[in-house]
Amino acid sequence: ASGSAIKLAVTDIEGLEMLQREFGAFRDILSEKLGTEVEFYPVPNRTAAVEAVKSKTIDFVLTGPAEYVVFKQLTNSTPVIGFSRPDYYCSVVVLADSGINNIGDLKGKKLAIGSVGSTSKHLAPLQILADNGLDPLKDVKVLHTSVDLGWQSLKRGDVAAWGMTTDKFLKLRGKDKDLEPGAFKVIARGPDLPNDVLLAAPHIDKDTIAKVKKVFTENSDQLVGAILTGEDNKKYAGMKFLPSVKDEDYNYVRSMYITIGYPKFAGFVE
Amino acid sequence: MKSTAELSGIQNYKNLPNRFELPSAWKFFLYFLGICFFIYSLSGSGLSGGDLVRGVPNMARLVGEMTPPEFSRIRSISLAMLQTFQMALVGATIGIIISFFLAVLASRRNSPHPALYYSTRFIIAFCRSVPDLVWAVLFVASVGLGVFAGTLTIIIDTIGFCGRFFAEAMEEVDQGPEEALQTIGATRLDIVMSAVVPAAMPSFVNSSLFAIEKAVRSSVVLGLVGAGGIGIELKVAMDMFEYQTAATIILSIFLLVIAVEQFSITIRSRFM
Amino acid sequence: MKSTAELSGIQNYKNLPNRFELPSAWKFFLYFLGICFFIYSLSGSGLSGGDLVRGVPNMARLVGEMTPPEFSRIRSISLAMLQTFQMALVGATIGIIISFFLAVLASRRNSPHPALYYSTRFIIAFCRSVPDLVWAVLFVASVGLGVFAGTLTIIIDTIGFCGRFFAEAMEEVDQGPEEALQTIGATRLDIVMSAVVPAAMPSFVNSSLFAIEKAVRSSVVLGLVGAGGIGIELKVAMDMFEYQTAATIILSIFLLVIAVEQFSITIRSRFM
Amino acid sequence: MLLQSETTYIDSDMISGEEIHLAVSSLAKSFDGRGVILDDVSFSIKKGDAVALIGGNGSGKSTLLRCCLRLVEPDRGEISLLGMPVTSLRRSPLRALRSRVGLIFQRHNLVPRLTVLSNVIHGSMNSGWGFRRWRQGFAPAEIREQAIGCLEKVGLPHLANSRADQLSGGESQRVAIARALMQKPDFIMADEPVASLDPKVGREVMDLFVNLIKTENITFLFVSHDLEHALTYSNRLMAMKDGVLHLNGETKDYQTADLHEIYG
Amino acid sequence: MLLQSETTYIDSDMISGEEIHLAVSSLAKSFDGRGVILDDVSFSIKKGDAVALIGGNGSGKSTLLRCCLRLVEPDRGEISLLGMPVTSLRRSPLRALRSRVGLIFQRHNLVPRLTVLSNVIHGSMNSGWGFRRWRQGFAPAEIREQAIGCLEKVGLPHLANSRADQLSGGESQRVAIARALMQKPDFIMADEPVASLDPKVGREVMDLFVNLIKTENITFLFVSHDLEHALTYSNRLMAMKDGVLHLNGETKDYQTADLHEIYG
Ligand SMILES: Nc1ncnc2c1ncn2[C@@H]1O[C@H](COP(=O)(O)OP(=O)(O)OP(=O)(O)O)[C@@H](O)[C@H]1O
Ligand SMILES: Nc1ncnc2c1ncn2[C@@H]1O[C@H](COP(=O)(O)OP(=O)(O)OP(=O)(O)O)[C@@H](O)[C@H]1O
Ligand SMILES: [Mg+2]
Ligand SMILES: [Mg+2]
Repeated sequence: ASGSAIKLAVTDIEGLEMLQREFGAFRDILSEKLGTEVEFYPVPNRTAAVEAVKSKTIDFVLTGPAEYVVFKQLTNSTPVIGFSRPDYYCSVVVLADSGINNIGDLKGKKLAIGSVGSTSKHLAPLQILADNGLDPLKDVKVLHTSVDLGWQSLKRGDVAAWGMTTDKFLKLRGKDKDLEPGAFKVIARGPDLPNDVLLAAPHIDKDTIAKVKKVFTENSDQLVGAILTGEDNKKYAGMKFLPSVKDEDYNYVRSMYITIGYPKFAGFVE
Repeated sequence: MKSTAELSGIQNYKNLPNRFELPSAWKFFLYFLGICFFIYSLSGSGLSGGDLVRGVPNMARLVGEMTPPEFSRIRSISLAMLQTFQMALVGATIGIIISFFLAVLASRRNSPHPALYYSTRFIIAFCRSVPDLVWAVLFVASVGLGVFAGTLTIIIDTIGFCGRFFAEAMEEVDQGPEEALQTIGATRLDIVMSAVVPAAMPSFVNSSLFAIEKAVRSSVVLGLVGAGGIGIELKVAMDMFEYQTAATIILSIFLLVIAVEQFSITIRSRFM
Repeated sequence: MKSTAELSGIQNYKNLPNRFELPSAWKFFLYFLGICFFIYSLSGSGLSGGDLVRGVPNMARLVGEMTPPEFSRIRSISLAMLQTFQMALVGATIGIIISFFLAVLASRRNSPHPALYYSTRFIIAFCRSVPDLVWAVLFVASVGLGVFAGTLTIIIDTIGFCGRFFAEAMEEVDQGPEEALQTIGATRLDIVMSAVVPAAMPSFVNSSLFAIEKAVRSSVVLGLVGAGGIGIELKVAMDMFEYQTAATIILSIFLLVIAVEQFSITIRSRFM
Repeated sequence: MLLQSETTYIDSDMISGEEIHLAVSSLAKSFDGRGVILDDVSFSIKKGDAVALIGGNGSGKSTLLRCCLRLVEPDRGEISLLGMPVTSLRRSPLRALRSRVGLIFQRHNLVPRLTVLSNVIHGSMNSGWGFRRWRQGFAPAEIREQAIGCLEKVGLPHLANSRADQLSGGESQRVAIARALMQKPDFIMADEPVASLDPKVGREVMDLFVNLIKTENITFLFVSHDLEHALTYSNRLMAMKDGVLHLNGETKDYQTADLHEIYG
Repeated sequence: MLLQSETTYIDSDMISGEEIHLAVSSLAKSFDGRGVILDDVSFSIKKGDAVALIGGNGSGKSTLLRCCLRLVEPDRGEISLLGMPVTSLRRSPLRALRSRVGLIFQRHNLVPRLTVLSNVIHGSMNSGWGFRRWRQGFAPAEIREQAIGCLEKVGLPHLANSRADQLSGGESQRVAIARALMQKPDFIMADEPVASLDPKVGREVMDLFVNLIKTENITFLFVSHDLEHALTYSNRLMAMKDGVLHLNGETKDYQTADLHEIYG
């Protein structure tokens, strides 16, 4: 590790300012309990995070399941703590009056999803398609776009369906002033997704990892409370730390990579 | 005792004009402030030669991972490139035409009225100020997800750039021919079309072709909001750690940039 | 029977020169191809007046959501703006200095050797071709994220832009004074510094200040490399649907753009 | 043949009209850092006059001409040109006035990159045909015909298609003259119009101007450093020295020797 | 006093050296779309000669001078200038050669936006002081002193600090002459050097050149449309017509009348 301070990155969050807002309280408690200073290291995307781990500029990364698989494969990082959250699953949404009733009806239509490589916004929706008998690479036209624009496009009818994390969908549906909640229909839901995870770069020694694990198990309530001060982090409401997280827990995600056409991240899973 | 000036022999020289005009106290103060701010900024910019040198091996490793470029996905890359270029061409062309008219109004000497001058300057500056990302979001939200939103973004972007550079080019033109047409009793429009445009032509061509090139490059942003094009391909390649494919995409952008530049040089030489 | 030409009285006119030079068959073919491609591109660019009109209410709604700008976070926005401006200033200044030297080598008339000419053109074009996204990853791996990476990105970006525009400005300069210095036996460097630079100065000032302004605006990219600044604030504001805060940020960028432009006009008028 | 200083070409008595075409009173102009360039200049020129303006380098001759058309804003003084108060005109009447005056610039001021013919056609812009005068390619045949005619008067019809920035010094001066002729002006102001012309063409061009005075009844004001020309082709003569009008009278009253004093 | 065409100022017999300073043989040049501009021009000029070059507008005089310094690449022919084969020189010796020749351009070609003094100081760039000649502000005092001296020779020391693009026609021509003097050249080529000068200054400048011939033993080639000047200030006279050298001989053999034929 780099001298005294521990460098922590969160892949989902762009910019230091936002990191401070969402995870500032969490970091303070962590620093206090660890007795070592924890510094934020903002990364623009997971590619940068991987490179930063490779060049030993960051020590710990809090990241999603899809990213974990990539980190494991490319840097051989170790999972430390799982961030298990309830109702973390994905839905495929259409307009209620669109006449689309199941995934099969989407054949040849446009589907909006979120940013490339995201578990719940990219991999999971396509996996739902695959689980329901469509080949997401051939049978539908996939458009990557931002959450808000995906939502808008669905409402305008630019796309037939929208694949998204369910809590994001519910939040947008709740805020929407134009259409009633009943105007939308979920035609398929996926299983709960594996946990977000805090992982340690390969250059971190076992003792440090053990120490971190211990801090998390011993101060669980305090840390969860701190995480929930963030606005976006409301998605973690009801979460639990899982110190027993194992690599095999992510094999479902590995199969998703095969679905979206990148088998190289599927590892030893066929 | 002799003064230093006398010793160095300077007193032999006749009344020479000052080497430099000394700035007024007020200006001097402004310069001083400017320099201070720059030094302050330097400290805030994190420049570090050491970091740079230490980073070279890592950078080399990454570049190594990018070579050799991977051509297996060349078909879909070419298609995306073609689509991007089409959007860029159409968007930039429309933007350039609009820019030309705005620029006439936004160049001090050619503008029929100061109010028009300031308002067009404002419009152009505004097009530039709102970031691509925001325009893209605005347009996707209004005209829908797809190429049209991308094209509109490119139009606005081009206006922000070309509007300014066209106006400046028109202001830099030699005034002689303009004056000549003035004395003939030509209208401002006549003067612009007959004297200003021929003189500013090389500059127009340069800015215009740069705008097309810029539009191609800015498609990374368009890709983010689902307007298609090469941008999203690149993002996928990077996010999926296919550095060799990314290298192919970069290479194809590079080739396009070079081609546009060569085209620019050819056209300009015809107007020089 | 009389020919049409005779009827219309054209036969009365003396041997007038051709109105236009007819292009050669080969060129004509090229023009034709170009026009065809443009029309083909038009179809691919999704232009639709109807969509645009239908989109207006939506756009109005979005703009409505942006007003009134929300000033509660003005302090952190101002700070981010200052930091952005500092990085932009330093990065662009360094970039401008490097660009100047590269541009001398990249302008055909001033380059000491064709090989140098082509290689610098290549370097400059390359700086322009590699998207910011890729620079971000490269810098993370080598110098680490932060302000330094941001400044480096700005430097590269400025070289790509100014290198080209400086070179073009030098090529557009009136050749008379240059020739005069040539006959005096001045070296290429002397000529550049004494004849080319004074003539190209207004253009240099314009491009340079535009580069600074561009650097501020491209700070969305700086956000990408974790350098903080106003770009990431904007992205967060947009992602969090805080459109009113986004409006404040856009407004502050607009003010800066206007300020830089006014400064540019002032400075240029001193060099005109 | 060269030296005709004793007998002037045009005689003031020949001038019929008494109409004043240009009246300048107490004109003053100074430039920042250069001090006074024109100092209380007053004179008037009658319709049909051919006036030679001589004076040392930097004495303010060109500036005077520019002031008369308000290309340079005078600091003080009144100017009445073709009966109009130049200094107080608004944009559009000023344009109308300028269109009646053909000014031949010392630096020619042709539009580079365009052809010679296009440049000459520009001279007809005062007749307000809009885009049809922007380029020779758009111009109606009769205008192109006229332009060729003007080029013939200055002996350059064969260069109609050459680029204006590739001409020799004398050629470009002649194109500037052709452009002014194209204007069909009531008043021609010419700033050293034959300085770059060879002696033969120079005489031809001056003859052309004098002919225009006789046939078209225009007024002609020309600057020249060639004293013979000044004495030969004018009926009135004015001389500037350091921004002040030193001589102003009938040409026939002056001898070459008198004029040399001006440059002292 | 003006007409001295009978007695030339300089006599060929006065010329001491037999060294050839400029030898041109079978020089040819044509421009795209303009046909032949120089057609098989051959002549030679001895050290210390004062050669007048006359000819109609567009006859190729300026192009000839430009070819001699390879500002325009000739199509064919040999040029030997100050003993060097101009057409085959590489970059650096060509520069060295050019530095010994002062060329005064027909269009003056001053650097705009810089001061007059800076422009004159540029003339000393041939002595290779690098950046100290770029602007007057950097130049050592003795160079500035010399530049002021050159400006004095053309009568403009008071304009040293003016901007070069705000000068009158004659002033800018004189600055161009001062710049050429600053070069301390062995050979001066002047393209209509006094066309914009008033008669007095014009004579002074020509006297200055002639003096340089006598005192510094330089060679002088000048283009002029003023036949008196051509006859007065030269010992050799050449005349171009349509790109061909028509006359080439001792000035004293020609009368004004002979020369007029050239412009026919
Ligand atoms: N824009 C300007 N700024 C400053 N000084 C100027 C400007 N224009 C002209 N001058 C100065 O005004 C004086 C008069 O200039 P003008 O061109 O009228 O002279 P001129 O009589 O035409 O001389 P010439 O015979 O050399 O053409 C000159 O000394 C010139 O340097
Ligand atoms: N770059 C060029 N391209 C085409 N034609 C040119 C170019 N330069 C000069 N010419 C033509 O060559 C001819 C000779 O030009 P040059 O300047 O040598 O004439 P000159 O004898 O100096 O005439 P003047 O007495 O008018 O200065 C002219 O007809 C001119 O139009
Ligand atoms: Mg003048
Ligand atoms: Mg010439």
